[in-house]
Amino acid sequence: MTQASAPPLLALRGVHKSFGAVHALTDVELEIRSGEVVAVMGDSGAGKSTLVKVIAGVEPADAGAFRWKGRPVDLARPHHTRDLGIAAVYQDSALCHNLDVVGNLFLGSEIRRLGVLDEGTMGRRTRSLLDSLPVQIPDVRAPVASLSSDQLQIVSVARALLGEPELLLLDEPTQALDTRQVSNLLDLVERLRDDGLGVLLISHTMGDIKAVADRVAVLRLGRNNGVFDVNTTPHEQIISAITGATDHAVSQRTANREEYGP
Amino acid sequence: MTQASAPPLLALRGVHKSFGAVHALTDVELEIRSGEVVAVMGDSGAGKSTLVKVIAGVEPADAGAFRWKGRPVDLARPHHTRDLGIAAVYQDSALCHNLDVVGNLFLGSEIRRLGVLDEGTMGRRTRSLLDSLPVQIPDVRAPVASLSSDQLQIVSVARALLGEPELLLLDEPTQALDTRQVSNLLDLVERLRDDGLGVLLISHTMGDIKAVADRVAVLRLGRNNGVFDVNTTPHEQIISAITGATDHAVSQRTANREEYGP
Amino acid sequence: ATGGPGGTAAAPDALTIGVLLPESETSRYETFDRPLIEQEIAARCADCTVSYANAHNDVRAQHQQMNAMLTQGIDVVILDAVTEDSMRGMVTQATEEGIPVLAYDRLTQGPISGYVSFDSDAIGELQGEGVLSGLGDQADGAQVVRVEGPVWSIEHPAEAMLEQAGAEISGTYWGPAWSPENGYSLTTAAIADLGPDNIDAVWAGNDALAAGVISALKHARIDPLPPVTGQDAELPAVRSIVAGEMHMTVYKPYQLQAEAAAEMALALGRGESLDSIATGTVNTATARDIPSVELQPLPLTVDNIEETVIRDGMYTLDEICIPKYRRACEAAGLVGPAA
Amino acid sequence: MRQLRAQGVRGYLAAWRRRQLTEGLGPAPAVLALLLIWTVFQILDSNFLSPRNLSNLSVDIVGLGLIATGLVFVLLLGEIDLSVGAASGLSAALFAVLNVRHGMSEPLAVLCAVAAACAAGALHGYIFARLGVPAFAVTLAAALAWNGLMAALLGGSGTLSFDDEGLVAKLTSHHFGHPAAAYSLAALATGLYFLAARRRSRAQRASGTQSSSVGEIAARTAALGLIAFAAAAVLNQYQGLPLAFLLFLLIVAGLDYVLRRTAYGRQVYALGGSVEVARRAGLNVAAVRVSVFAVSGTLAALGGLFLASRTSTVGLSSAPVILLISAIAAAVIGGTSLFGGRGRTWSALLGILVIQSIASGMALLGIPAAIQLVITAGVLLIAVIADSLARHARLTHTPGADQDRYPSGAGGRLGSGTQ
Amino acid sequence: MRQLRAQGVRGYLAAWRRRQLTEGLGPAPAVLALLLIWTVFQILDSNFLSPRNLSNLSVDIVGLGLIATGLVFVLLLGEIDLSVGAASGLSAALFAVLNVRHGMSEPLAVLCAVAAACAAGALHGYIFARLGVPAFAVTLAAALAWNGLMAALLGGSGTLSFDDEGLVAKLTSHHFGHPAAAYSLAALATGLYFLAARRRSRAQRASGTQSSSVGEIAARTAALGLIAFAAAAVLNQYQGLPLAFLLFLLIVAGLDYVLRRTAYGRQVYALGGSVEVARRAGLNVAAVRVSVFAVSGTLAALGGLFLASRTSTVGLSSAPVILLISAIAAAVIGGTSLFGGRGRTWSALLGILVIQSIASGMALLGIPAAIQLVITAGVLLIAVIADSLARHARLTHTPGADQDRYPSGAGGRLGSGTQ
Ligand SMILES: Nc1ncnc2c1ncn2[C@@H]1O[C@H](COP(=O)(O)OP(=O)(O)OP(=O)(O)O)[C@@H](O)[C@H]1O
Ligand SMILES: Nc1ncnc2c1ncn2[C@@H]1O[C@H](COP(=O)(O)OP(=O)(O)OP(=O)(O)O)[C@@H](O)[C@H]1O
Ligand SMILES: [Mg+2]
Ligand SMILES: [Mg+2]
Repeated sequence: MTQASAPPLLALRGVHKSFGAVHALTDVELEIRSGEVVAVMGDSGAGKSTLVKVIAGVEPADAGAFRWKGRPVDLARPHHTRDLGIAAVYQDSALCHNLDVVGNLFLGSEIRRLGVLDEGTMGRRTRSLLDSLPVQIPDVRAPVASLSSDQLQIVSVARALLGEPELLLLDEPTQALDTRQVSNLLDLVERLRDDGLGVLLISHTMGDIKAVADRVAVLRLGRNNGVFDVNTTPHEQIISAITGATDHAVSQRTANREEYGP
Repeated sequence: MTQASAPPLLALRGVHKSFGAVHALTDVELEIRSGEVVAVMGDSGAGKSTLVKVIAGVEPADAGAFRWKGRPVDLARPHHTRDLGIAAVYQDSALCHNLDVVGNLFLGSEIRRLGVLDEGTMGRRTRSLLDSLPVQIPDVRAPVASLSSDQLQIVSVARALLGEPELLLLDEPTQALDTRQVSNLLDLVERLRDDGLGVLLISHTMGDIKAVADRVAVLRLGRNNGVFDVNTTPHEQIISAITGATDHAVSQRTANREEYGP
Repeated sequence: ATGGPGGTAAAPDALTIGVLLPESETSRYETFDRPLIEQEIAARCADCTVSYANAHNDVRAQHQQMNAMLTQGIDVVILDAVTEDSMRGMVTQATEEGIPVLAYDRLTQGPISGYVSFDSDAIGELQGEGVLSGLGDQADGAQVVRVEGPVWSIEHPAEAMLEQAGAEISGTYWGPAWSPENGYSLTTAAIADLGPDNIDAVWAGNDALAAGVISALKHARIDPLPPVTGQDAELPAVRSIVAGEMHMTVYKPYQLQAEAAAEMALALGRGESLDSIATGTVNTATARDIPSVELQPLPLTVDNIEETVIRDGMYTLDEICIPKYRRACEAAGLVGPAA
Repeated sequence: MRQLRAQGVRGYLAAWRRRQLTEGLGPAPAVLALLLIWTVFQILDSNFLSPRNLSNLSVDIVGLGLIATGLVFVLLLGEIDLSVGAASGLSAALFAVLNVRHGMSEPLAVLCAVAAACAAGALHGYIFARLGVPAFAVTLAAALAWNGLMAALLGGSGTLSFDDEGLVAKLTSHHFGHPAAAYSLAALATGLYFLAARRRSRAQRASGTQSSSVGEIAARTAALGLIAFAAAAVLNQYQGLPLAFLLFLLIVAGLDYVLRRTAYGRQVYALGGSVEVARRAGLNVAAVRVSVFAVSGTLAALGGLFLASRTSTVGLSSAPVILLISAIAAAVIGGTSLFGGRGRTWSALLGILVIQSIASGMALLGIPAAIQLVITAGVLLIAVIADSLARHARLTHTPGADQDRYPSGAGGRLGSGTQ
Repeated sequence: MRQLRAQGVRGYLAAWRRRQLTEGLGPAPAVLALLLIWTVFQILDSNFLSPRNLSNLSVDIVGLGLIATGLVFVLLLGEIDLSVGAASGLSAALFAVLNVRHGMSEPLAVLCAVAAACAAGALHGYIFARLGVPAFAVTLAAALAWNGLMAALLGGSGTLSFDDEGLVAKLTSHHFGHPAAAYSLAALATGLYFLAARRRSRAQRASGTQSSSVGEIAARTAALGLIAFAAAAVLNQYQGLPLAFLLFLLIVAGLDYVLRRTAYGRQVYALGGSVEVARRAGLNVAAVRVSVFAVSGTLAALGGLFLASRTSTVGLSSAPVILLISAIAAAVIGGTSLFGGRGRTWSALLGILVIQSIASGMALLGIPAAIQLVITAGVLLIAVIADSLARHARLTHTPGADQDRYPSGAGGRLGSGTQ
């Protein structure tokens, strides 16, 4: 981990985002440092995916201050955030079904030679990147429409890693993967963290988070509901933050609401 | 609970459902009895929502045998399953944004008088049904586009209850609800169970399931991975079934994989 | 068809004659010109065949049709071009391939070998005379509405004639097509514009427009109808004239035109000179001294139906005097009182 | 708790805004446009608002208005039917050929022509609903085919006239000359409106919803009555109530009733709101789609007969594209959305009044036909831009309406193409 | 593990099937259709395959072919441009008016005409991309407007002729008479194809993918060479290589290069695959859309000039709807999908050959124009139905492709309208 005195890789303050009358994010703040994995947890609809999209510039925030390595920045456009060094794997990890794997990986940042696509180089780089990831993709010239769901998921991850980002946003990246693949992916996250990347990881699975995350930020109904150190906080406390058991005079029933817990 | 000797309300055997190369459901079986709440749990992408859609006739199964009260039936069309007495709240709980609450509730089963919509009766019935549900909807003539997300969720629930079904399928029905609303909804589920309905409840929240479910059926990568009695099975066992920790020579890391649990 | 099968190889008298007509909105082309030309050619040359195409007002279609005919190896073309100058290139190509082109009805640019048509000045004069005869002694100070299709705005001889007689063209309405709908909507606008009582005569560019004009006047409850004139002597127009709703139309005896065309085409196909047939010559922007036949149109009113369209066999009495017009026919003396 | 009866102006505005959200822009812009157009043309040409011209207008709108009414059904699905112009021409031609050439009686020929167009519409609907071909592609091809068929039917002659005193000709030429006719229609319309409004208000009260007060209903009825009686008075000043206009009103009112008060109409709206929701609710999506295209074909045929009726002729020359564009423009101007689910048949009436007023005014001013085309196109463009902007406002100001339009909210694993 | 080099027929079939999945139906059906059409017409009329007719065909396809090429760009986005027919007419009229009436030099007038159409296309694109109006609505309105503008430009007579020996007339009348011209073009095309194929195969090998063997490449090159030299021989038998055909080939090949080998082309395909994915990847969606409509307008203008060049006349009379439908049919027949993301510019060449062969054959057989319309419409309908069914097969046989089409997979809270 980096020293606490260095400015965080990315710091958000007072982020608001509404879709019509739905307040998806209200006054959210978050800090992510280099060499750190921050998990974001929260119930369905808590705004986790929206947070990722705001940071990636895909759904710009309505209000909020962003600092990148201490410097104020504007995260209003996807290609702008990519240039900063932010990359994301979205929950729906959508790809262009009519392009091949290489085309999808390099979409928006094609390698050109003399103004023309350099398919050779792109193919080689795709090949070597995919070989380092937990799911095998035999043919990088296959249209992605012919891939299985774990392959699709991993192509999305590869796409994010391609630009060698400094901050990686992973929105439920273990979907559709089997146990061994999940384990490999988490190994990869740790490796990236050790290489000095900042990682924001969204997951419902406490086990995954315990394994790789340093801190957990909890969102509840679009608002911050605490940041916890994974190693020192009892998980019951995190779960109450997620389910909101702390912010109400709890009823008989809600006392029982813990997710996958006793 | 009804006696075990009566035929189950609904019994599925050997259900298969693929989307192209993705096998969403493989050889799934399930039984739901009247006066029983069966929870279905499973990781993201395990096929839970697909199961609900298959039962509701919205995405007919590719293969499988269905018995309704012991009698073989075909669940290939939504209006057919509705006539049987099956109603569902879908995970995306989609509504027609351009219709009002009454229009959405009665869509497909409008009350007519002399061939003409009987708005008065439909309005009254909507009013009285909504008043029994945990989220307030002041104006049943409001276009649903003007409702908040908890209101939308509850309109979907009301829509399912309207036909006085014998089997209710609830796919993550507590989304977007706050703690008190969740609690009220679970009370409602218990009341329905006590009235003799069969309920299939999908949820990620162990607390909710412990509170109302009788049995838990676990799906894993589209296959049955065990049915457990909620009251007698240690939750660790259910969680291993969900995460698949039981079906692999577990790695160091996967041993840690529990969702929201120690 | 340089060396194609039709021209040189076959018997000299077995000619293939291409007939290209421009449209079908006006009924004359399909109802008269085409059958008459086929008839006249058959009458003069039993072994000749006619290859026919109608361009439906589409320049490109006509181009392709003529190209197809050249590919097939026809010997002569009778061409009524969609527009005056759209077939110039094609005509040049045909001539280069040794296929003579006879311009029919409309003078076509390019090296054409002959031309047969009605005298357009005479048509214009007949239109003017028709309007004036309709107005009778009210011509001085009369307000005439002119309803036209898409024509190029050249001086029309009738304009001067009306002016001379003291009649005023109080409005000229141009429509995008020669159709009854346009006649109707233009006249409706004219009525709203000028007032229903200020229309003393309507000069319509052709019979299709005139039909719409009459509908519009009747819908506006203008009674009695002002004199309406047209052109082409189409069957509905002849009936309207019998019924007294239309005043006159310009009658062009298509039979004569077809005869001349057949004669000229066969002569061209046989490589003979047109001097014996032609009655004069015309010039175009691209060719001079084209041998031509210019025929005289006739005015058609209720008084000369028998000696024009009926005598020439264009329409029979039965066609004109359908039950609805029986009475009018009796009144006009076309048929005797019903037995 | 049961109801929020916000009173007075604020409540009224809220209700209006709510209606705007469900029903798109609604008729307000069209009404304003109409007032503006009438004022401008009346200033430019004092004959514009003469009883004669207004009476003519009331007949002239019918043909295109019926076509536009059929299009409203298709637009409610969020689809388009580019074949209506050609279908209207084809059925008019079919009528004329059957009646004139084959001596079929007029009523029978009308029936055949309308049935053929209905079948053609159902065919478009089938290819769209069952084979999955985009509606614009089916109907574009159909437009060309029906056009060709019409030409083939009319054959050489190109135009065909039918009896100008017959049934079809009477459709536009007959007027009910007695003043009582127009006035009683006005009275009837006003009365029915009042009854319907009171009924709706009662139903709203029954479901515990804010309902219009009696005063409000009375005021609205009075306003409608004023317009109705003024129109009747104007029509009576010329030739009385035109049959065509009466039929048009009856058809529009009848179909509005079908759309708003029957289960079938509810299904049409539901499909325009969300096909998937409708499917899950057990609606027979394909059947509704086929039926809607059949309705569109049928009304196009009726419209074609009214258009032909004015001149008692059927000709190739009338350009179906202009009919098509005017009809789309009418529906959209009147407040029916291109994006489905929002609109009423009345919008066709209102919109065609706007379109035809412009056409009539331009004709009076002697504006060349070419320029008229450009202006009609401009009107359509303005209407669709306004509709699109209104929809955008709806999407960004209401929670999640049409969320699927912003595919980021959708969970498709592989991208989401627009089309 | 790095690569699955399945050899022989099985590997080849797998590759073909894979290509079919990415690129839609592809050209195979069109090639078969072409062979069939040529055989049938040759049997019916022995002049059909005469050098004269084939040479004419090679010139006749150019105008419509260019319009169809522009449409391919729009179809790749999954959108439609209904204005291409009108835009081509407008720019031809603009050229003629500037050149003939205002005495502007031909090259300058061509430039102005093409620039105007390009601007018009960009305008359509802007209204679609920025204001959110559906493309069909924008371009439908535009079609009418440009038509009206064309009529206004041409004025009363509706036609205008230009110098039939001038630059524009030469576009279709000039032939390179020397046999070497056609043969060297054939040789060049074959050679370039070989180089491109070898290069692609190398790139594939570099990324560890199954690549075509040298033998396979050689076989394919030989087949292409055979066709190319046969075509050259036929053309040389009549008047030699037509300038128009040469230009058409160059434009199609050039634009294919742009689409397949540049980042811009990749963006066009990506937008056709998924707008949302493209947006997230940081592409400037609106800019690509505007540019594509501008390309469509530009090519429509060029096509219009070639069409006018044939007759040295610009006239109102040729119906833009027929141009539009033929162009759409050509693109779709050639293998470009209506649903976006699948297709190549070569499909326009192939498709227009089919369309124009049918037209030419029917003209030779003297089939009436009305029937020709019906047949053209039928061809379009068959093409779009085949495209739709192929897409359906793709969706149900490949995992989750176009998942958003089956909205049950989408997570929109409120319904998902189609449109
Ligand atoms: N594009 C959109 N349009 C409208 N509302 C949206 C949109 N995207 C998200 N929302 C709403 O914003 C809220 C937060 O959604 P978000 O997807 O961020 O939740 P989440 O925490 O990622 O949930 P999950 O765990 O289910 O992925 C929800 O109420 C959702 O309905
Ligand atoms: N309409 C569809 N088309 C293609 N694939 C689909 C479709 N619906 C679901 N799938 C796939 O089927 C699998 C099971 O999906 P399903 O939605 O049933 O999972 P789930 O258990 O409900 O997950 P979650 O907890 O995220 O809701 C997934 O791989 C999904 O991608
Ligand atoms: Mg999320
Ligand atoms: Mg689910």
